[in-house]
Amino acid sequence: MNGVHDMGGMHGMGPVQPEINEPVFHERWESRVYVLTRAIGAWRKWNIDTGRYYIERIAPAEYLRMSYYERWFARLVELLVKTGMVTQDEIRKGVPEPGAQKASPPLRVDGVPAVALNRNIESNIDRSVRPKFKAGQRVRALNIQPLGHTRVPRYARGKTGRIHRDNGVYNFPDTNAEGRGPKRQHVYSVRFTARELWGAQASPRDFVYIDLWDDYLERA
Amino acid sequence: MNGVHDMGGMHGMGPVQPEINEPVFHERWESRVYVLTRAIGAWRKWNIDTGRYYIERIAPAEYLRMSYYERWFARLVELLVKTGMVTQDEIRKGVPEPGAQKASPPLRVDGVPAVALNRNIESNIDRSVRPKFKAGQRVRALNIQPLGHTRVPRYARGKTGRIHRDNGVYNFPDTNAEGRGPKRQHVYSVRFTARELWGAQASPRDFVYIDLWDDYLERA
Amino acid sequence: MKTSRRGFIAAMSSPAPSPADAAEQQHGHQHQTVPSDISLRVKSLESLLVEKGLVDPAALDALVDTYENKVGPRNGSKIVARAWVDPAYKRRLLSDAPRAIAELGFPSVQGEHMVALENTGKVHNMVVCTLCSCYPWTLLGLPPVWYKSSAYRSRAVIDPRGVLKEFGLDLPANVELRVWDSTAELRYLVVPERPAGTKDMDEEALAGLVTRNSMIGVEKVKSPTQRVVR
Amino acid sequence: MKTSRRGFIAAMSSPAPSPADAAEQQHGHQHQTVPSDISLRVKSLESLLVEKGLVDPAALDALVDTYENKVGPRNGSKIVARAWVDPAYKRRLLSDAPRAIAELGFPSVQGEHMVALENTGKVHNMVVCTLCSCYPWTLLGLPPVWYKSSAYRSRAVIDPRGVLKEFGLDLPANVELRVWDSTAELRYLVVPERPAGTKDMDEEALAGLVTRNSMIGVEKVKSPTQRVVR
Repeated sequence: MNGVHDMGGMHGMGPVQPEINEPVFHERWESRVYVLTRAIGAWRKWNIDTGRYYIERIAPAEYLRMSYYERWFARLVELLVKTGMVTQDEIRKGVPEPGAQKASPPLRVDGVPAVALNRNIESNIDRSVRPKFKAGQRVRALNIQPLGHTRVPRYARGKTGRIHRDNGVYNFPDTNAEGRGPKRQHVYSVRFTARELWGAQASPRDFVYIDLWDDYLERA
Repeated sequence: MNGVHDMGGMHGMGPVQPEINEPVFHERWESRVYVLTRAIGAWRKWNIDTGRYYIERIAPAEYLRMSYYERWFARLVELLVKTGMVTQDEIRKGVPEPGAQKASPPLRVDGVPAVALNRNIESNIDRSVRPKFKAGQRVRALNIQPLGHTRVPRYARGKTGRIHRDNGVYNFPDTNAEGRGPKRQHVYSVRFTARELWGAQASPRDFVYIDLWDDYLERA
Repeated sequence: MKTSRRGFIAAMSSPAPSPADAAEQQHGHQHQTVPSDISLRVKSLESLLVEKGLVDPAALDALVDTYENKVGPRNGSKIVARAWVDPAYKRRLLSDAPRAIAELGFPSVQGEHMVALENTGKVHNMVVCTLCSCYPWTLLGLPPVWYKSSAYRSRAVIDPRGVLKEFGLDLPANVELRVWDSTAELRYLVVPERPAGTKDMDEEALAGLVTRNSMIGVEKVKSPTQRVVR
Repeated sequence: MKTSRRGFIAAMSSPAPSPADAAEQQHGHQHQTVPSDISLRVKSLESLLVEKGLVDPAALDALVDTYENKVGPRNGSKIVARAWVDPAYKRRLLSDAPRAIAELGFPSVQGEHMVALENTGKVHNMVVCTLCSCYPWTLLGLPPVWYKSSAYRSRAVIDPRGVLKEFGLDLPANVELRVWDSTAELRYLVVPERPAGTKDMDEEALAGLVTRNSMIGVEKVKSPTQRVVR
């Protein structure tokens, strides 16, 4: 979707403000939102693409107003209800509905070390999936406007670059986010000149590398 | 500027919600903000392009949060202070600084009829300014990323269309908004196919006409 | 009213109460229980500007009166009705709107920079301002909230047929759709199709049929029978 | 803290108090005088999820401990330091990062889908995720707020040299600048240049010089003398 999350190239967002001695979490609730999301993730009720999609679906005014972990909280509540893991009524009351069966969490404390540092992504090696392109070829990012989740940023659409590297095989976010299958395909690092992306005012020595899936590209 | 105000083509803003029997103003303060802006306009301390620019400069999160006339109010305050018509202290206290000279408003009640329905735009006929393009020519909207005010929407940049009509001569917003001169030039209605703008999924019978200045265009 | 102007906050698809909703509700309640902060701030600014002699209070009231009572879509309706009954006038309107508009006795300045667009069975025009809220207000009055909304501004250019459907207009696929993005000082007035069943109506009665939305191009003018049926 | 995360609300250029500022202040005050609404909501959700048996409270605490104390930029620093002292290792790291990272005893999963990018006097790499917040957290810990901010995400691709300047790095015009937008599952680790004046330092001491920001590519690693001077 052409959402406000797709903000590469926007102006007006102010200066970057690094913080000295930044803590990992600024407030306790932030850490709880983060680890609740990770712990619930162990139920595998949704995948990473769905997770990203539900951040993007936050209405633009709210998305920009919210802090990072406020977005995570909004997503968690939304997906818990959507997947039927909790009901709206339970969220409202903060307690399980009368007679609700108590589940057994798939992630226990002894499982944490294995899970906490593991991104849980399948191998990107799959000889059965053929690449459409190879390093050195000129490609154009398609001018498409998917209504759902997608990982081809607007600033790259219709722009021409060169395949820098074949990164191997990954799930296709556009279908995977909506449960329409992983549609595994090659992802390439594509090198674009800043001038192609932003016009003649850009530095001729600036380049942007974007990881793009086979389905986002055509020969140019 | 590539601001959030430049929202043509964005998704996620929800359904259009027409209101039955909508009043001209929903609350009294909205009407006051509108007419204060018009009445202060009679001082000619800023032009229409500057006025638009100062709406666009509202930070994106605030821009989306605010209602239409809240933006107008933010702009009015900003420009009153910026032009020195009032001080920040006066805004804060709501009264003129001690010893401030009382001005005489350029717009009096008897002047309202002439002003209220008049857009006050100079004639668009100026034989001394030659057009760069003529009807029927194929043109490309430049891929430019002006940091300041501009009226070439992002969704048109780099896209090719056809000159539909020469609309005559107008001030150039990019310079005029920042007091760098009106740089008067021809403005054309340019016809783009929806497919050029949005890709193959668009209807072949949809077209978008955009009014674009000479400086935004090149031959294609 | 709040609802329609907050359309863009209509968050996720699921009706789950999200923190966003909660924040909205909280915000809304505030505005109901205490005097609106913005209202007080505007009052304070107005009195400051009056005291400083920067604005004339009587002029402010006259301006409000003008926009609330003296301009409005009926000006545009008269032009459309004239075009419907007088083919020569319509030709003049479509080829040189400023002059044709001035003919009807509107101050000529009103018609300047105006372009009239004719809707037919083959071509449909609709108007948007994606960058702000440009609108032919000298002929139609101040724009409605939906016209200025993020929803309309974002979607009218990328999903115009979807937007029209929400206005109840299901445009046949073979009709050419022209969306006019008002990026400059040109202002666009759509001349909608004259509906069936209006042969016997006079110009004034016809003007009464013409809606504001039809002159923006987001709906058709309904025939009088349709109106009765509804 | 609020300030840095609200960078995007830094509204107009003039310091005039705008309604936006006022609204912000009001919002801020609320959160200071009453317990944070979001904090209560999170607590309530956590207790619900625990009661429903969906999460194990001990696992939650162990997760917090892991992210607060067990991952962090020092993992990345060790890899960089090894690359600095061992040219053969650096070659392996640049050509096959997952394997080279696994060599150092990190669980191999950590290194999967990782790409190492070498900064030199001729080529500078920096990393961003314009669409969300993708970051090599298995090696660098959770990303800092600035990395996740609208400011960085919007500007890193269109004004990378301007962003670097704000981090104190004025990149010479003749240096090639490569910005990596992490749109997929690849994660990028920048191997910064080894600074001057470090000939006599051992691997552990070198690792101590390597900053998180230098491994994102927004600053250089300072030489120990520079650090003293500051």
